[in-house]
This record gives sequence, C-alpha cells and structure tokens, in this order.
Amino acid sequence: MKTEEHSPEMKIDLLRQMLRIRRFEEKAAELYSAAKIRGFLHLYIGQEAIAAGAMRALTAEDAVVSTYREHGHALARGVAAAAIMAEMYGKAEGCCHGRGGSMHLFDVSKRFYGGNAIVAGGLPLALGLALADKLAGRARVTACFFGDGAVAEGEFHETMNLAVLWKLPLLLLCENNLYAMGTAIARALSETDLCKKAESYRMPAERIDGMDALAVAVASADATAAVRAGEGPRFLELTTYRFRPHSMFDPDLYRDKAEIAEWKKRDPLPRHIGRLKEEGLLDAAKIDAIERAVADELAQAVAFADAGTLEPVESLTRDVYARTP
Amino acid sequence: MKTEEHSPEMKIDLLRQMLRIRRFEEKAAELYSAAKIRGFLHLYIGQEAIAAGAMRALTAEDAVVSTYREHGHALARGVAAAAIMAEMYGKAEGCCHGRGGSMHLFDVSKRFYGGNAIVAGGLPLALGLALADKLAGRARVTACFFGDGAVAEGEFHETMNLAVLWKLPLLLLCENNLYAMGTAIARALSETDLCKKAESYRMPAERIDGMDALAVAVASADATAAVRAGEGPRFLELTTYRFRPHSMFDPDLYRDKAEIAEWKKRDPLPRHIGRLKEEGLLDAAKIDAIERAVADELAQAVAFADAGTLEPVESLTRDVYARTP
Amino acid sequence: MTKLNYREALRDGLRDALVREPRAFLMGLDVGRYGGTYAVSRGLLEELGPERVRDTPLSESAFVGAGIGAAIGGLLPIVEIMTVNFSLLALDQIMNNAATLRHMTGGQLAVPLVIRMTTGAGRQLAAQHSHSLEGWYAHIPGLRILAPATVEDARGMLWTALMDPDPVLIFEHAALFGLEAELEGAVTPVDIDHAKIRRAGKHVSLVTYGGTLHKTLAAAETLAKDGIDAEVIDLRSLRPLDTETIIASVKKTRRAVIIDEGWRSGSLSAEISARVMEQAFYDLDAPVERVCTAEVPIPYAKQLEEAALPQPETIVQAARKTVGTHV
Amino acid sequence: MTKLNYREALRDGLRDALVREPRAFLMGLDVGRYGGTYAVSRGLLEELGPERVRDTPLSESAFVGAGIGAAIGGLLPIVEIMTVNFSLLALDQIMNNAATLRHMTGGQLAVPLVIRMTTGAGRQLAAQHSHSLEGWYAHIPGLRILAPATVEDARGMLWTALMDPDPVLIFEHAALFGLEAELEGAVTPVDIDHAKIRRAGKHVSLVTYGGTLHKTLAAAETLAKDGIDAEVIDLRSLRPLDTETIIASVKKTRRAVIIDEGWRSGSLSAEISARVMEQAFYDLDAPVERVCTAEVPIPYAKQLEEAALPQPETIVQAARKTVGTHV
Ligand SMILES: Cc1ncc(C[n+]2csc(CCOP(=O)(O)OP(=O)(O)O)c2C)c(N)n1
Ligand SMILES: Cc1ncc(C[n+]2csc(CCOP(=O)(O)OP(=O)(O)O)c2C)c(N)n1
Ligand SMILES: [Mg+2]
Ligand SMILES: [Mg+2]
Repeated sequence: MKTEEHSPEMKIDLLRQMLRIRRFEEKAAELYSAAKIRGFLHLYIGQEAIAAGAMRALTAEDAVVSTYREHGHALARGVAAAAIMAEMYGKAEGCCHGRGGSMHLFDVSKRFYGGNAIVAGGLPLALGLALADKLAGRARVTACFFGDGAVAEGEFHETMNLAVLWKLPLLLLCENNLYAMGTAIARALSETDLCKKAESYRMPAERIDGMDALAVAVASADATAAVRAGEGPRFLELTTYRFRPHSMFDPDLYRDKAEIAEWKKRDPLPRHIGRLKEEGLLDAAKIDAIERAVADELAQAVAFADAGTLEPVESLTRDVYARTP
Repeated sequence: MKTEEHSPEMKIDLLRQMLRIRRFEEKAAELYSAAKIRGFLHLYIGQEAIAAGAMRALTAEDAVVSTYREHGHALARGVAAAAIMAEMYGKAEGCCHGRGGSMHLFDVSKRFYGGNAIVAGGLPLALGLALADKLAGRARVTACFFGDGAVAEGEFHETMNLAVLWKLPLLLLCENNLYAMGTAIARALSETDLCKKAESYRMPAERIDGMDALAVAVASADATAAVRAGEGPRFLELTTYRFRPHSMFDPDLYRDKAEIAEWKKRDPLPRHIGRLKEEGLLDAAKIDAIERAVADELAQAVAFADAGTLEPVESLTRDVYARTP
Repeated sequence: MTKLNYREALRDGLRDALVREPRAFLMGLDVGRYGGTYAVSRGLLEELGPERVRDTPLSESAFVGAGIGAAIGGLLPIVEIMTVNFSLLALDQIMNNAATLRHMTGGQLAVPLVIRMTTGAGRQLAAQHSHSLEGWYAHIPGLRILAPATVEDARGMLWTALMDPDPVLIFEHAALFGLEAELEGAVTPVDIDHAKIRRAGKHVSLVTYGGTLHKTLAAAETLAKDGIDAEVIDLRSLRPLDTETIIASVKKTRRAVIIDEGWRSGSLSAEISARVMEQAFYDLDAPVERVCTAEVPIPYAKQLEEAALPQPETIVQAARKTVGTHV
Repeated sequence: MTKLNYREALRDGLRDALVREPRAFLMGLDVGRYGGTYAVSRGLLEELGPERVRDTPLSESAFVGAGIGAAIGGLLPIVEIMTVNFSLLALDQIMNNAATLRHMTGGQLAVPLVIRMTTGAGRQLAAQHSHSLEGWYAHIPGLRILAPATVEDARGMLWTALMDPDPVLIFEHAALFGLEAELEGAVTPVDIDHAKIRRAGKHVSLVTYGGTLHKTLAAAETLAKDGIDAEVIDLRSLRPLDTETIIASVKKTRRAVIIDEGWRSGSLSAEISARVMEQAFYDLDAPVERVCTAEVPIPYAKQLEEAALPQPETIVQAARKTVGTHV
C-alpha cells in the first residue's frame, strides 16, 4: 500500500484519533493530580501516531493485546472513552467494573485483551489468541503492542520463536520509545537494532517512523495483510518517544531536557496537521471542529466517570471463579 | 591457533580424555541396569570430543558450568572419577556426599559448578560467575555448556544479552546434538543456525564440528584466549549427536535408526584414533596402554564407589543452612 | 471391567477428552513425537495429528501463556508442563494471568484452561526434580488445584476439569504411574468438588491426597492391627478445599493427622490444621498432627530421600501419638 | 538522633553496606540512573559508580541468577527485584539454585546473596502489582525471609542479611516508605533471628510482621480502650520463624490472632496457627484466629482494595472474638 492511496477521510481520521488520545491523556494527568485517578498512570503522549495508525489495519474480528501504557490503544480500538475513564476512577461503570484501573483496561466486545502490567507478559497471551484462531481456521489477526524494554525479557524470545515456528497470525508492534523507565535502550540491549533481532527468528521485520501516523498506518496495513494471508507473523519496530515521564511518580532525571525538546519537534500531531494542511485537507475551522468533537466526547466521559457508582464491597469475591463460593 | 601447532602429547591426551569418558559411561549404563545407579542418567556418549577438546583451553582458575549431561565435563575437568562414581551411587564419599547424584556433580576445588537439571538454568549462574571475576578484576574465564534445547528458553536470551552488554568473560558452548529429548531442533527453533542467533546479540560466534576433538580444542583455545583478553563473551556452536537415548528411560522412538547409524560413522573416537595413526602418533600397543590405564582408573572408581558408605539419615538436615538448626 | 494403571488411566482420560471435545488440544514438551515423558500421551499424536497434540520447544512461560491466550480465544487447551519443577518458569503467567484475568476484567474473561503436571519425589531425582508444590499452588485465588490419587480419579478428573470454566491445575504423582485398578470400561467424570473418604473409621482422621494417600492407607491398616480405626480422607481438590468433609470427620473422630508431601512450613497441612483449629477446636481431644516432608532440598541418596518423605511408619507414629495422648 | 523515614533508612543501610564491604554491590532494574523505583538507591550510582550500582535490563531470571553466580564467585550481591510481583519470573533461580545449592553440593557451596524487593498492597495498583508473597516464599527451605516493619529494621537488617552466609530475601513493604522514626546516627545491625515484642500485653497475642504491624498496633490501642491488653509480636524473620517467642507469648496470653497480608489459604498465618496447635494446644483458651487478605486478586478500586486487606477494625473484631469467647 502506498501513502498516496489513502483517502482524505482516512487521513483526517488519523488526526481525530490522535487528538482523542492526546486530549484524553492530558485530562487524565489533570485528574490524577486531583486524585480522581489513583494507582499508577502511564501516559502515551508522544506515541499517539502508533495507536492511531496501527489500529486502522485491524477489523472488528481481530484481537489486540497491550501493556500498562494502553489508554491510546484502547481508545483507538474503539473502547468507549467513558468506560475507560470510569475504569480509571475505579467506578462500577468502568470497563472492568473498577477492578482493573488504568493498567488493566479490557473490553471483550472489542476484542481488546488488556492491559498487562507485567512487562512482556502480554506476548504469550497474544501468541495463544493467534494460536486459537489458527486452530479454528479463522483468518483473524492478533496485534500485540509492547515496548523496547520487553525485548530483553525471556518471554519476548520464547514468543518470537514460537510465533514463527507455528506460523501464527500475529502482528508484533514494538513501540521503541528508547527508554524502559530510566534505562536507555543502549544500556539494556547489546543489539539495539530490533529488526535484526526479529530476523534472528526468521520473522520479517520493518522499522517505521512511529511519529508519522500515515507511515504507521501504511506499514501496519501491509503487515496485517500479510499476516492475514497466512504468511506468518510480522514484526514492526516503531521508533517513538514518550514526552512525559514514565509514570506520574517518575521525576524523569535520566533524560536530557535537550533530548526531550528535540523529540518534541517531531510531535506526531503538529506534523500530521502540517501535512494535511499542505495537502489542503485541513484548515483552522476544520481543526476546531474536530477539537470540539473530541472535547465533547471527553467531557461526557469525565461526567460519566464522575457520576459513576462504587462497586459495593459485597461484590469483592465475585468473579474470582465462575461460581462465587 | 592452528591444528598443526598442537603437540603429539596434546593429541594423545585428547584421545585419553575421550576414552575415559566413553568407558566411564559405558560402565555407568551397565551399573544403572544393575540398579547401583538410580534416578535419571543421561549419557554423553558420542559427544566426548567436545568436553575433551574444550576443557583443554581452561586453566585451573577458570570455572565450568554444565547440565545434567555432565559426566564428561566433570571427568575432563579433572573431577576424580571415583568421586563421580561414588556420587552416582549415592555414597557419602561422592563429590556431593550423595546428595546430588548423576545430574548434580559439583567439585568446588576444580571450580566445577555443576550439574544443573533445569534446562538453561546454568546460564545465569555462569553469567554471575563471570561477573564476579570481572568485578574483582581477575582474568578468569567461565565456560558454560548447554544443549540446543536450552536455546529456546528465555534464560538463554537474557543471558546472551547481558553477557555482551556487560562484556563478561564468558565462553558459551552450545552442544547442538540436534535433539532436545524427542524434539528435533527444526521443530524447536524457527532459526536453526545458532550462530545467527548469537550474532543478533552481537556475540562473536563460530560453528565447529563437535565430532572432531582437535577442531574443538583449537576453536576453544582461540575463543578462550579472546575472552580472557577482555574482548567479551564468545559463542561456539558444536555440532554433535548423542549415540544413546536421552536418558535411560527413553525408548528413542523419535529418531531414525539410519540417522543414528549415519552419525555413528562420525564417532569422534575412531576418527581421532585414525588421524593419530595416520600421523604416526599411535599404534595398537599404545592404544592398548591407554585403554588399560583408563580401565584401571575406572575399576578403581567402581571399587571406591562400591566400598563407599551411606550418609547417616541423621545428616539429612545438614547443609540446608550454614548453621544446622 | 478392565485392569488399568494410573498412566493408562491418564491416557484414556486424555484421549477421551480430545476425541469428544473438538475445542480441546494438548500442548507441551514432548507430548507428541516422544509420546510423553511418562508415556501418558503415547499414540495420541498418531491418532489425532500434530495440531491437536502439539509439541512445544523448551519455553515454559510462552507455552503456558499461549494456553491462557488460547483459552481466552475460545479453545479448551490442556497444557502439560512436564513436571512441577519446570512450572516455576511459568509462574508469572499462571499467577498474574490465568488466576487473575476473570476478576481483573470484572468477569469479562474466562480462562478454561487445564494445566497438567507431574509432581512429587520418591524416585531419587534429587533437589531440582523432586518438588511437591501442589499445596503451594493452592495458595493462589482464581486457580483450582486437583490431585488424583487413584486410577479412577486419574482417568476421570480431566474431563471435569476441562468442563470447568476456570483454570485448573492437575498434579499427577510420579510415584503412582504403575498403580493398578479394575475400572468400568468408559471414562466417567469425577466429582472434583468433594473430598472422598477412602476408609471410614472412628478414632482418628487421616487427611491426605495424591502420592501420600497410599502410604496413609497402609498406615491405617497397621493402626487397625493395634485397634486404632482410622478414617482416611482423600482431598482430591486442594483448592478449594472441601472443609466440610474434613471438619465433619474430625468432629466425629476428635483427632486428626494431616499428611502431605510438601515441606512442612507453609504446607497445605498447615492450612488444614488452621481450619480445624478455627472450626473444630472445641471438638478436638488432641492437637492436630502433621506429617510432611523434611525441610530440605530432596537429596539423591535413597536412604536420605526416604528419610525426608512421609512414610507409613511416620504416619503411624503420628496417629499413635494423637490417639495415645488422650485415649 | 535523626529523624528518618523507612525509605531513607533503607538507603542508609544500603549505602552503609556498600561503603563498608567492598565485595558488596547492588544490581537491579533502575537502581542506578533512575535512582531506584522507590528512590531507595538515589545518589548511590553517583557516589559508588556503575560497577557497584548496576542497572540491569528487564531480565529478572538472568539477573537474579547472576546474583547467585556472583555470590558463588565470592562477591556479596544485593539484588533488587523491583517488586515481588516480578519475582515470579525469577522463581526457578531462587528455588532451584539459590535455595538448593548448599545442600545439593553436600555443603561445598554457599550463596551469600541478598535479594530485596518491595511487597504488599494498599496503593491501588491492582491485581498484578499488589502481591504479598513473603509468607509464600517462607515455604522454601534454604532461604531466609525477612520483613522489616520499622524504620530501625529497614536500616539495620540489610547488614545482618549480607553477613549471613545463606540467601536472604528481604521484603520491604510499599506502604511503609513514608513511615518516620527518630534513630541514633549510625547504622546498627539488627538481630534477624528473633521476633520482637512491639507491645507487651497479657490478654491476647497479636502476631504479625511488615505492613500489618502498624495496623495491628493501632488495633491494640483500640482494644486497650476496651480493657483488652494485647501483646503485639513483630516476627521480623518469616523463615525461620521464631516459634519460641510466639509460643511463650501464647502460653502467657492463652489466645492469639495472627495477622498477615497474604491470601488466607496457605498463608504464613496458617503455619503459625498450626504450630500453636502443635505446641500450645493445651494452653489455649480459644481457637487461634487469623486476619488475612481476602482470597481475590487485589482490585483497583479503593473501597474494594481496602475491603480485601486486613484493617485495624478487622483485627480488633478478631481479637474481641477470641477474647470474648472465653473471658
Ligand atoms: C517483569 C516486570 N519487571 C519490571 C516491571 C516494572 N516496569 C514497569 S514498566 C517498565 C519499563 C518498560 O519499558 P518498555 O517495555 O520500553 O515500555 P514503555 O514503558 O517504554 O512503554 C518497568 C521496568 C514490570 N512491570 N514488569
Ligand atoms: C526447564 C526444563 N524443562 C524441561 C526439562 C526436561 N528436560 C530435561 S533434558 C531436556 C532436553 C534438553 O535438550 P538439550 O538442551 O538439547 O540438551 P541434551 O539433552 O540434548 O543434551 C528436557 C526437555 C528440564 N530439565 N528443564
Ligand atoms: Mg520503552
Ligand atoms: Mg540437545
């Protein structure tokens, strides 16, 4: 698929999705400071082009597995903003009835399988989802998002090997934001070219500019098509950067201010907006309209979460087993 | 180092070591059938060139870590045959006082650190031994033996990465005997070229004919020298074959008889003997003398084990902690 | 009636499940070509093909995790971890995913997974290959833990477990593979909700499961010769525990000995003792005794291994002590 | 005297150990550049350099195993596993190597390793980040398990642990990082062999450790208002357990409540209850009670998490129950 082949609607939609994520998370940060959201909160700001671009390649039948930095993936996948926000508030109306919180967003109706707070822990799960599809003869794809930090874990290795060995319909999306908490990738991996790693399992791999929503969309579409066609798993390394600290607790002492500033120049939002403007697809009024729609959705989500109710403590032991003892 | 540079003595010694291992294990199989040895017994027969060749590269100060298929490594490293045999008998005179058995031979005086029955479990241990040397500024090498099966485990991946990242004095010796129990390597690994795997961690790697004792000795000497010189870890893939089933319980239903026969033609013992004869270093009388010395040592080992005593059950809780409660 | 051993019973149960239930498949190290480390799955690859009887590489964490994913994806995976000793490599997947997903998602997900593994000592396999961790696993909410101690249970538990919507771990004791029994022809599902009284008695309750059941039954026979009539309870399910059956028995006999192959401190028997304390304290005529494995890594040497494990004699001694104190 | 919080105390203990003992080094995720996830090691990289304060990649099994190897190799590694939740990935190394090597080698090897990790719930981190597994780890022979509950213990335990020739796991409770106390200037080693009576009393023994100590002390104050004088025992070492101190207290008070943050079934409190059963049955005036965490994966929502965990009120209730029954 070529970049030029994309419709204006699609390009606008990429913008809309990125904006939905950006504004949602800005609000989440605010609500965290207001103690409406608790626990750990990991913001995706800076990486929105990836969720927005990659998710377009998937159909409703496909499955998505993510990490604790998953608000963007959940939103782009179509999980209702209100259900996500309510979940982060710990409300009964949240997508997991308040049991999961920010790190564990799930929505089975969207085949969105979390939300995993153990680094690399989602990879074997995704492998299994893909295996189920393969055994059942369904032409579905499982997309698994994870960070550069996960690459050092044993589970990454085992999953990569099994995926190729069993030729599973798995799309592996590694968001390389150059840091795992405070650890720069060069201090974590002896080989920082992640595509080379993928190739050592004979997995086709490509490095994509993860700050370019369109490039992500194109590469994801191509990779997903190959996976869906039964060609086996694919690996995409998406180079990106998180503009915020690792979590709300992180004093961010390990990154140069200059480095952050440099990456902010590549912010996927202004970049995409710039392109659309150049192409004549966007003007200030149109941006405004999108921003307003996004703001409305967000306001409704916050109102929904605020109005939400607390699960009664009597429900504590529900859903540990199918039958509550 | 070139093959031709090796002394006749060294070449003869390779033969002696291989014979010691071969005869020891043939006897062990017999003793297993006689129920003198119990538990699991994994024979090394067919792979002797590797232990014999590689161990020569190490000094007394270096360390060795192995697997449950480690009689050959222990013998070549200089652990007394009698102490090994007594250990396999479960006698108090065994190298681990009968607590370890065949899968857990240890001899700290030889810096022989086992004997690990968890596949890939020895790799992180070896990493740590190498790290200790590096931190203490000692120019010692840690050699770690493991099988092709271990390559699929997460611990392999994590160890390879850390070894290079920290530039540790570690020599990784992968004995690729093409099977992990009943699983042929092609059914276990999506990429069966193990050197390619090593390279994906930026670890220098070489594939060596593990049925050729001299080739193993040469490659190990070179690799060890590089490691000792502070160049960081090295990986050797040693292609080989086990002539016996995985363990004494294995009916060996998964390998072609023809395949086994084919590999037996490459038996490292006759091959090495043939070469030495060609080079005029060996005649029937000399072989006989070596065989007799080996038989003597073995007979003494068996006698020692037979004469050994049983640990009193009162000692059961000794050595769980430094202080016995 | 057919004569069957524990191994064959496991195989029959497995074959039956795979044949009856198209969503079921078996996955694990050497379950196919090799025929199963303990020959449990021998012949199944040939009969059912490599998709249904799936060999895995040495990647415990990934293939257990894949089982969880496949269960979420609508299948009924039966994952074999060769032995409990290797399950440690998959503990993150078991505890953080299999056990939590239903609750953490507010009931959206089910993980109808069965994980089978061999457990136990007694074959001189030494410290790294002799763990008895089933009682330890029973600490984890969200899991069901089963331990078949008889040929019948070995054959029938799998189906019940597979039909259970929650993740079930089945611990098959390595020392029982040769155990024989006469069974009816067809595989019949086994109740996994209730403990089973394997021997009725009135003087003392001997509570056990799995590999130590037969040692306990042997001890009961010895005790009978002394006029001590022991009741032997086979727990079958270690999580949830059938506390009712235990307490009812203890209230009747007023004395109990708990026998399990776990290391003593923090063993399942501690939990049972604590429950008896809480629910039958005033019915007890003597303190509950425990017979467990000595707190050592299991040594290779035969006499040491035997000394480390519960044995009929030590069970008899404990029972005599608890009865003797107050009779 | 200086005012110090638990976090600072941990840091002082760590710094002191690294400065005094050249064989010691710290290794773990983000202990260096980041300054420690909980800021415990902040400043140590700058002071001691990257060899002594070693950042690791996300490779729990390998870096814990490397700690074991380095200990065998003559060093005194202090391995930090960021939180207990991730330690599951390293369990094979911990159980099959660290805990067994001395015994399995017939006493040839020592593993003088310290593994530190944060444990516990209470900060709304949900199911995968809220485990309290220290009691579970206490099942494993060959390990020592410590849980500092006070600022003083947080500062002094590390040195004692580091000088111990066996592998020691230290569980630092996440909810205690802000706890403050006045301490003498210098780091003083802490006795890790004995439990400590934190409050003397005569009506009931409240046995606990770590994160629940302070809830228990609060409960004791409430009980005091009712005229119930509770003795509060801080175990400090969960393996080995100082059974003597516990039994002596129970023989005095004749009643006990055990409080721990582990899931109830198979918790450390079960082991303690079983020991009291075995060693003080005839001294008890009422059954031993347990206050543990509900058997659920810990939920995110505040009210649910609070309901899942032991709280001063539930401790008070249990104490009242055990005293009330028989006073
Ligand atoms: C197994 C495990 N170890 C440690 C942690 C703590 N931790 C949470 S996120 C993180 C960094 C992960 O980095 P990366 O995979 O690159 O994802 P990113 O945060 O950059 O999105 C760490 C170390 C964890 N959650 N799981
Ligand atoms: C973690 C783990 N899983 C499974 C086993 C059972 N097992 C013992 S040896 C073995 C095969 C190992 O193959 P390889 O590494 O190639 O060594 P080889 O036996 O060929 O020498 C297996 C699966 C084990 N010991 N450890
Ligand atoms: Mg990252
Ligand atoms: Mg092999």
